[in-house]
Amino acid sequence: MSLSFRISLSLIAGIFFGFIVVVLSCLLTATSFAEFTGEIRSPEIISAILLSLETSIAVVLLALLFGIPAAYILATKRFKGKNILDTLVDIPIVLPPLVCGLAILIAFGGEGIFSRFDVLFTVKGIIIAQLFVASPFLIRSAKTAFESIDRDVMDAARTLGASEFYTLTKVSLPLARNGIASGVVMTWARALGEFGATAMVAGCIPYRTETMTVGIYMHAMSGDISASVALSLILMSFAFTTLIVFKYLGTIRDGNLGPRGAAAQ
Amino acid sequence: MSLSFRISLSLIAGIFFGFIVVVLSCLLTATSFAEFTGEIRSPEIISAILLSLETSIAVVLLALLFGIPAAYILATKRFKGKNILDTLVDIPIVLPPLVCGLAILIAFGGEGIFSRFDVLFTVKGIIIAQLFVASPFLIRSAKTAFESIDRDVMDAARTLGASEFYTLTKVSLPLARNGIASGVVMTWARALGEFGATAMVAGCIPYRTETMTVGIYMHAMSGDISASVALSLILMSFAFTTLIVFKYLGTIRDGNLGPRGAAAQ
Amino acid sequence: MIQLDGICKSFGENEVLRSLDLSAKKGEMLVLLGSSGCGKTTTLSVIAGLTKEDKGDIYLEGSRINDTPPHKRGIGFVFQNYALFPHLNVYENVEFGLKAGNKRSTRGGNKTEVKRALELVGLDGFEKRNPMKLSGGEQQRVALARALATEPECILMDEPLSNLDAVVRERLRHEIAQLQRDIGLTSIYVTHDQVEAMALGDRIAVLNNGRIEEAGTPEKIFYKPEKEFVARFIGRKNIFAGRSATLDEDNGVLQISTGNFDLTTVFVPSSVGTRVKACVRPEEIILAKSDRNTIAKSARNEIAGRIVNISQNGPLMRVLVDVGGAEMSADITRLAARDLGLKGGDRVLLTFKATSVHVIL
Amino acid sequence: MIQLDGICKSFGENEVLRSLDLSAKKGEMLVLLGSSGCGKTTTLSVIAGLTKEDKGDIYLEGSRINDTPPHKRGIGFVFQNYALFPHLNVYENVEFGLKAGNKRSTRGGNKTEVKRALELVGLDGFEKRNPMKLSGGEQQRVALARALATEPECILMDEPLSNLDAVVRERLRHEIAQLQRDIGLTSIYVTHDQVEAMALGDRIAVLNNGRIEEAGTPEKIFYKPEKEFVARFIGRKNIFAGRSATLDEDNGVLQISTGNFDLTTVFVPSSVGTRVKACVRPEEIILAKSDRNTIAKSARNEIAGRIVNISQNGPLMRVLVDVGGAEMSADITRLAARDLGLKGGDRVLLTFKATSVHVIL
Repeated sequence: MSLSFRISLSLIAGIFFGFIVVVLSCLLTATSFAEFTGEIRSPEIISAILLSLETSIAVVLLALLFGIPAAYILATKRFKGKNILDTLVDIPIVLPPLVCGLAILIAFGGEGIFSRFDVLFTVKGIIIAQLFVASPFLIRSAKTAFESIDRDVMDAARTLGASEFYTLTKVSLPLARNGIASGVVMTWARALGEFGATAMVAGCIPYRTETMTVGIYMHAMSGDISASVALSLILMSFAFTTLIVFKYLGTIRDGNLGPRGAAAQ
Repeated sequence: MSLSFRISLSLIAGIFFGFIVVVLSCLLTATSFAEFTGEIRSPEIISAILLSLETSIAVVLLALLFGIPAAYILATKRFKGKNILDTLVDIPIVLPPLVCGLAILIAFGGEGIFSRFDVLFTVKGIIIAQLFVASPFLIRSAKTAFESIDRDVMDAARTLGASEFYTLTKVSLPLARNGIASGVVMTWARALGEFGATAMVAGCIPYRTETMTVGIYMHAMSGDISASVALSLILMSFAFTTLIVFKYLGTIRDGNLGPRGAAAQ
Repeated sequence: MIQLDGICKSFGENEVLRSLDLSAKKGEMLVLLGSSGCGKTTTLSVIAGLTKEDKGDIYLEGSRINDTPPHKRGIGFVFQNYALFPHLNVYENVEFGLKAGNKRSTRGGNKTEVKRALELVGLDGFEKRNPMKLSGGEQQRVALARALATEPECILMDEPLSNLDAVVRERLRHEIAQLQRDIGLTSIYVTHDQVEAMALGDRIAVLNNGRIEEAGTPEKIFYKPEKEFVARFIGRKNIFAGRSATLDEDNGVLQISTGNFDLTTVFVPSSVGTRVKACVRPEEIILAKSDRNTIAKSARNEIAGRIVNISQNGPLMRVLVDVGGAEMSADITRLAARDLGLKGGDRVLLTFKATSVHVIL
Repeated sequence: MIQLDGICKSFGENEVLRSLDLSAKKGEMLVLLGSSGCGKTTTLSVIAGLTKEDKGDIYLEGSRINDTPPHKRGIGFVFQNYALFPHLNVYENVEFGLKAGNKRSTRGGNKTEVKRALELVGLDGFEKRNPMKLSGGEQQRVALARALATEPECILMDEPLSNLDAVVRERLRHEIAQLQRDIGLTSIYVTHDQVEAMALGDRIAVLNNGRIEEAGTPEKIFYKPEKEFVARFIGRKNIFAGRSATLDEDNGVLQISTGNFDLTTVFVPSSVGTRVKACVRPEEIILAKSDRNTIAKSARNEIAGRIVNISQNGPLMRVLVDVGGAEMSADITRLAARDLGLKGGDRVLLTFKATSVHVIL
């Protein structure tokens, strides 16, 4: 091993990782335990946390409702225009959330085609914005999981007398469960952390449309750093939980429970 | 095929896809060609576009500088704490950008440990915020690409007299190029679309720290929808380009140029 | 009874089935024999409704089932890769079809059916096992039990033995033949293996390029093929009819007496007097010149005969030998043929190992 | 010269090398023979510096190289899976080591070296080809040329032939033996195949459980093993020394005359009079009782002899036969042994096909 090469490599990577760690730990040192517990007892903070949980859970449920059929169709059917739909799913992933937010704003605004629905500056608006930005992650993950099921196994179910719906619920969904679960986790994390589209569509109205991320921004802008930090720390703990669940699901999927493990036998 | 099952499935997926298409196309109908060309000639819009390109390109270059060594080390070395570093890379992916922004704000703020660097409300701040949020995508993609190179091929280079550095530049990097390229595209798209962290760290100062996303937000909030729409359409065209490049690289990687194709021979 | 009339199917540019006609009588085992890519699997897939035909009609017991969805056709399917449900145990795998069929399952009422199906394939007691942890042969037995448990009108088998090793393949082949005859289930069995086709088929249909070239009894297909393609595809492979004479499970040996000579082979479960066929690959036979007519007490499978004909067979020479009235082919190298100075009418000795005799029950 | 002293290496809990001592003399071909998982590959990897040993010393031409990085050891390596650079053509693959070695490449100065290396392995003219599009045998030749072009002090080969089919494997084996002798390159060759070990090794070291069980000339290892493990691992496999008597490339036949009898085998490139060894697997021999002493004009590889001993060998019986002073083992079924009524002293005839004779040059 060329020592200087290894050292310079480690140094560059070390600076990078060190920077991430130091910056993130600034959040921890920016508050005291007393201040933190004080902040999270404030009614506005509690309201923001509840609103975030409420909307993000609604988003996950809606994403499951719409996303699972979409993923199943994309994974198992052949039809014209499938490639276009496939690309459509990826658009919200590469499109900046703010652009999505603006599009929703216009669509539901005074002259938009959905103007009769009253969603702007409401909780409904938050949910639509988050759904738009976060649901593609669930669809992608579920689609990959459906695709990796051995086609013959689904065919076997059909020849055994199972309708397509029965096959979906008793074979495809159980075999895709880990992929769907990681999609849910990813979508939930996304919805929870969404800011641009939410702020655009629902504005920043305390107690009414103030999610945790909106709260962080508002309080930071108005100089109330300790409230921002408290909300950030809670979001951070959610993120860590997400990561751990995610890695755990990855382990299971690589193990012998999933369809790939089965196919390898 | 049970007809009612297929119909309800297609209906649900159709509503979802239809909604995405309709909402996004609202952006197109919200402006006229004349209005659009007028807007993109305004000096503030031009300044925002240039600033976004400038910062996002700087982010890509910095991500390459720091990310390639990090990805290479994570992919090829064994050392204690590797799992922790691996998780560290994923944190900015699941952590809301606003939280990252707040952490940077505190770290570089008046009482922060990096307070002597003058980055808040400057272009440097934008770059740091975007780098923080976007670089993990490059690292993840490059790491996967390095990992999929046959270990024996790198070992063969070593026994032929190539130093580790020579092997990296002449074997590993060429073989990982598609993975790195998709990472670059993803990171660039992310940096370009970043809003929360940027706004937090660099504020929204016209001509100075107004990136395209910040511009969309500011103009939309101040009621100047046509400027927002113009910026959004430009970002959207970038996103579509990104998607097409991404899909193309995916095709190449599945073909016979990449390391997997080689291993299959 | 299954009948296909003028089935056509293309995948993109690729015409896989070109107006295929086929019928399997009630209770019959029809073997579809063909090389890979000839459309065998697509044919089964169309019958089961898993692939939609482009043209043509499919009849099951006289009624047209083109528009019946696969789960209502009542046709069992056994896959080459077993296709078991990896998230269910053996019991649940076998029970799946019973539950899927009746909309509401009678509480605990499936137990007897599952047990009977597992007994049929000799896997009684495997109920709680994870199917992915079983051997290939056991997995295919579970798949068979799973298909039989639904009591299908007929069963389709798509090269069910080709992923198994030789010994298991042979044993399971005998079991499938036995089972099919006992139940009297209309079956279509797809294979590329002539020995399997010969052993299993009541009738054999040879598939070529998306069409049936010729169909008939194994005897007709193997001894009197009408089409040149079939004759070439089958070759002439030293197939002899006989009866199992003595069995010796302990010593792993089975004696077969054909009309003309006796053959020794490795043990195959059957009973004395069972009609069997045996085949010997020409390239596994050693040929020597000999003046002796019969051999006192020597190696097993040593047969004396007289050369009928010598012809080129690729890089080798094929020597056709008359052995006690039957004909046997042996392949030897060109140099060996020259050195032995073989010519028509020469007396020769054919020798081969017991393991070179492939039994067809 | 390569020398290993007390090399230990564990991966986690798994002790792969347990104080391994080994030396290969200058210009010698040392074969490391062992079953999978015995530490063969790890040994090579440690010598090349690709794996860091936990303990022990490695010497190359007398100097300790433990701390020399792999690219400065000057040790060539040939991998089982070829490990060619998929993004470079054949020329660039072979040139890689030349460029990597000298920091600045002399403009166009590598052409002759690359050409010479490709000529050595018979791939002259393949320069512009994509290595991934070549056959396995050609790919391994490119890998060999690539390693030889750097003119290494010694070369390590890790089962280089095990991914190739039988015919290519045999041919490439002869070429490697030839090349190694011509260049006089110190080589360590890892294999699990006894025929390969016998054919290639100046010396053979048998590896077991991370240690060398026994090392010595092929003759010593195969005929007079000291350790029981080696005796059992090698078995007694009908190895006979002889000279190639007549070659017939057109007819694909090679005659070998041992002191005791002649053998016929498939053609192997050599010249008349070359010392060779030949081995016949006991399970490929047919055994018959015979009163004849010599055989007039009959099948090739028909050898008369007298039974020396009969013993159990798993499910089979092993019959040891004295054939013109040498001993040959044949495995037959228990029933065959009983039916033939074999006993010590009986005269028997051993028959086997030319393809059952494996030549070792």
